[in-house]
Amino acid sequence: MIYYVAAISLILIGIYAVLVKKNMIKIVLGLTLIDSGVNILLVSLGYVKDKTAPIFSNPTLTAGDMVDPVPQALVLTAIVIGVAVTALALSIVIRIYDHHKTLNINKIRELKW
Amino acid sequence: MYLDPVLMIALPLFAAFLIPPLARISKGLVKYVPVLIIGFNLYETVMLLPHSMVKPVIVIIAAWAPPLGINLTIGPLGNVLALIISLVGFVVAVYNIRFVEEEPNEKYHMLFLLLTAGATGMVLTGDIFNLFVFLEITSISSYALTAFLRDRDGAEAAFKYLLIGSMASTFILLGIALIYATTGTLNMAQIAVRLKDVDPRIAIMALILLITGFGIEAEMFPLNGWAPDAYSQAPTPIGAAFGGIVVKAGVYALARLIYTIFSFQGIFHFILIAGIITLLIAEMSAIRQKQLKRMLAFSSIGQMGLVLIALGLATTRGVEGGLFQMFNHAMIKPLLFLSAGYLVFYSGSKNIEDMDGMGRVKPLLSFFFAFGAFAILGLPPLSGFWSKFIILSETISHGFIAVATLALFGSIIEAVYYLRVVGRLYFKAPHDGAKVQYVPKSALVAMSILALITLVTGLYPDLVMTYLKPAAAELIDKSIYIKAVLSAGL
Amino acid sequence: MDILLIILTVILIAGALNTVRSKDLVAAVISGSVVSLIASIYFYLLQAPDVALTEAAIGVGLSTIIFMITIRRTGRMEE
Amino acid sequence: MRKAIAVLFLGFIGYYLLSTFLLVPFGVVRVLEGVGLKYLQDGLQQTGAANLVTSIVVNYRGFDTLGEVTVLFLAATGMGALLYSKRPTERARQNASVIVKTGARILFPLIIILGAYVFIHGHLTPGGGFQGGAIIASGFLLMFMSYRTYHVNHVILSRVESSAGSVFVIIGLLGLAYGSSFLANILPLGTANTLFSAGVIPLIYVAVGFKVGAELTALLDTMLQTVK
Repeated sequence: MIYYVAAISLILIGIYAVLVKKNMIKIVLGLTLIDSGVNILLVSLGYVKDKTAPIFSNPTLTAGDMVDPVPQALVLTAIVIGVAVTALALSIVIRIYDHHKTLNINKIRELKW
Repeated sequence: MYLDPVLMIALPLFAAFLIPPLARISKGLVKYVPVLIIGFNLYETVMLLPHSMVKPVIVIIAAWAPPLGINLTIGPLGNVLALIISLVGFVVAVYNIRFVEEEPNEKYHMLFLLLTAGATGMVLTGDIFNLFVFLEITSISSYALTAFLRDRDGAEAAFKYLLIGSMASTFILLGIALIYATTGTLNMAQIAVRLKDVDPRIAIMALILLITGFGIEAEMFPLNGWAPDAYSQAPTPIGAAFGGIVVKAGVYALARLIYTIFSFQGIFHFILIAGIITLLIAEMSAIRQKQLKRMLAFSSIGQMGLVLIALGLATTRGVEGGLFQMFNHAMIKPLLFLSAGYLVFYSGSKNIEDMDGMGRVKPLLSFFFAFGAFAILGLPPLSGFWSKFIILSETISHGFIAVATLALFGSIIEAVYYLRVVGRLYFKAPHDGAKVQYVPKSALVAMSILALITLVTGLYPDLVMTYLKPAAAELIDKSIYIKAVLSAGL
Repeated sequence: MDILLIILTVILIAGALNTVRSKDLVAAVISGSVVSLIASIYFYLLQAPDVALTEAAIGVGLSTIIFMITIRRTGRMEE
Repeated sequence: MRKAIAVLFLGFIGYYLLSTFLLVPFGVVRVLEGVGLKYLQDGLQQTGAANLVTSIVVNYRGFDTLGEVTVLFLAATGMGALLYSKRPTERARQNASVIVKTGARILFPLIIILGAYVFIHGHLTPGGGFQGGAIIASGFLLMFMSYRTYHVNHVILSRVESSAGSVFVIIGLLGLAYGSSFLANILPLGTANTLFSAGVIPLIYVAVGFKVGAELTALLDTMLQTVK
């Protein structure tokens, strides 16, 4: 339960950063916060109380003792996609900085919405 | 005879991985790779058509039957859209041969190939998370391509697009999380079956999240803030690819969502209203634009509004009209973009005012532009007429007179601004500075293919309609799709 | 166990808020990596060691470095 | 004003999001017929991998992983295109101190071996291609940071990247040629919990490991090239 609250707070804080902040690096940081929030939410949806990780590390474990592995597999994908987007976003930020010598979106006309 | 359809995705990825070593051997060869690979995809989609029209072709991947593994589900709808995407991709790839001189151009071709592969994957896959992964491939390559020229405006447009796109993927992922948590599956057919037993509050929330996410790619109001900038600042062929490829994949996802997976009654009215608002706002903005490519971008959003109206009607004939409109738009908008690209290049300015008299300086280019403009306006013998006619008559016959009137009003605005440009091209004296250079043959070939298809579909609309009918039927009657997927598991 | 979880959550949210608030971008990025670190501990507690390892390697390590390089290239203080 | 609207808007989203997710009970088995349980019950017999997350990532949902590797490849390519400059900037950074340099030189092979261990044992223990690749990239990062003149050979890096990616697709195509479908597991499964088990899964994960390692290293290198 507390995981839901934590994850949704992270998502909201991230969206806040994207909507309100003026600094482009801050905005990208907001995106990574959103990503972490979504990932926590997904993994916590697969969790089952008192069960172990889905790895048959010793022979006594049976299928009934394990948490749902699917959300974990999805999150693995989501994390990698997240870092790819972050890296691309930052290189675009570097490009914009080269042209304008500022990271403040208020000083960059086209970016206002 | 067709090969395994999974090759339509595996081969582009394989080719993209091999482009860097190929570029070291010979830089000149790289630009032919997308033509070859997307040409193969085109061949595959054409060869698949007769099979998928009868019964959806299910392709199992990794030897696990549908609910367990990922599968490709190639029904009439997916096949027609994959055909559209490959066709536009092929034409743009031909156009690219002589267009891109910017370094590092092998990366450009690689990104373009992956953009097409991603969009193809989106329309073919039968698994919702896989759809998300392909959406990311499509959109990440779009971000990079938007900024490819490394100029100021391109980078800014790309940043804006990336922000909106990342929000979209967040919403989609949250929606998928809710769906998986309540149905325990990611296969779209199985989700459609199981959603009936899910708490409606959760299902509606998941629907809202997913529509928001995919609506961004489909340029639905008010989520289309990225489009005008991205279209106009990206290299010309990429603007064409956005209109012909990326948006089509987004609309497909939206249609699959509202028809096959959720199919709540209330949602269709919502889509109808969103469509009409999108149409009106886009057309009103388009008429105010000073730059040619920005105008085309807003016009593209307006056309998507029309498609959304058609999808919101939720009748067989309406959906057929909407799909036909998508087909026409996918052929005509790239034609307009590609010719506008060279018009902008030769007049040396992005502004409409500077296009004066290009009809005399570059008659062939201007002809292509004017032809595209007339076709998209829906002048009777050309293809745009039929799709608009079907959508509007269907809207009226279902009692949405107000919607039809507003859509007609939008079309009139559209006519005004297109004819304004065409008028300038032909009836004004050319400026002095216009450079007279020759247009590369590859670009002319690309534009002629599109113009020819537009002409032929205008004269014989039934050629396309025979394939669109089963596609519309697949959307209206979702049991066809579901049965085909789930019986593959037995 | 519950107390540990609550402490972690408080740090997580404080870190996230600091990421948004701080004028110093380096401090913001460090807070962001603290958030990732705690997310990684969460994953471990949620019986997802694979995800925890990925988040630790990619979220805490790699993306922090990429941010730092960008900050070094551009400017440290938020205007 | 802008902040107030944003907070109001977020409160609205947050309320609906949280109240919806609270309808989904936490920590219990919710769906009895879900694919998750099927994987748990049959995964070990069907794929031979003790780590079920690996068997899902590489085998059941292997197509996703191919897409995921492509996403990373795209990001590296896109960054290369965006940050491209005709002549690389000279790095004027200071060399690190002798202690750091020596430490880095000792640690570097250990980190690489750790990374390789993680992705080779991906089907047995937590970890796999992505984690191993990231560890390897961090090893290279250590060297970039410690030695001013240290640079990786781009041709080799890009060759590793291309061939690892191709190997993934080729394994998939072999599945199509000799098995029933793309990415089908055509090798014998072996006994679970031994290194040579689970058919093609470890092979694919090793390819993924090489590819991710090379891509992340290239990504870091491109980034570092922009810094003076």
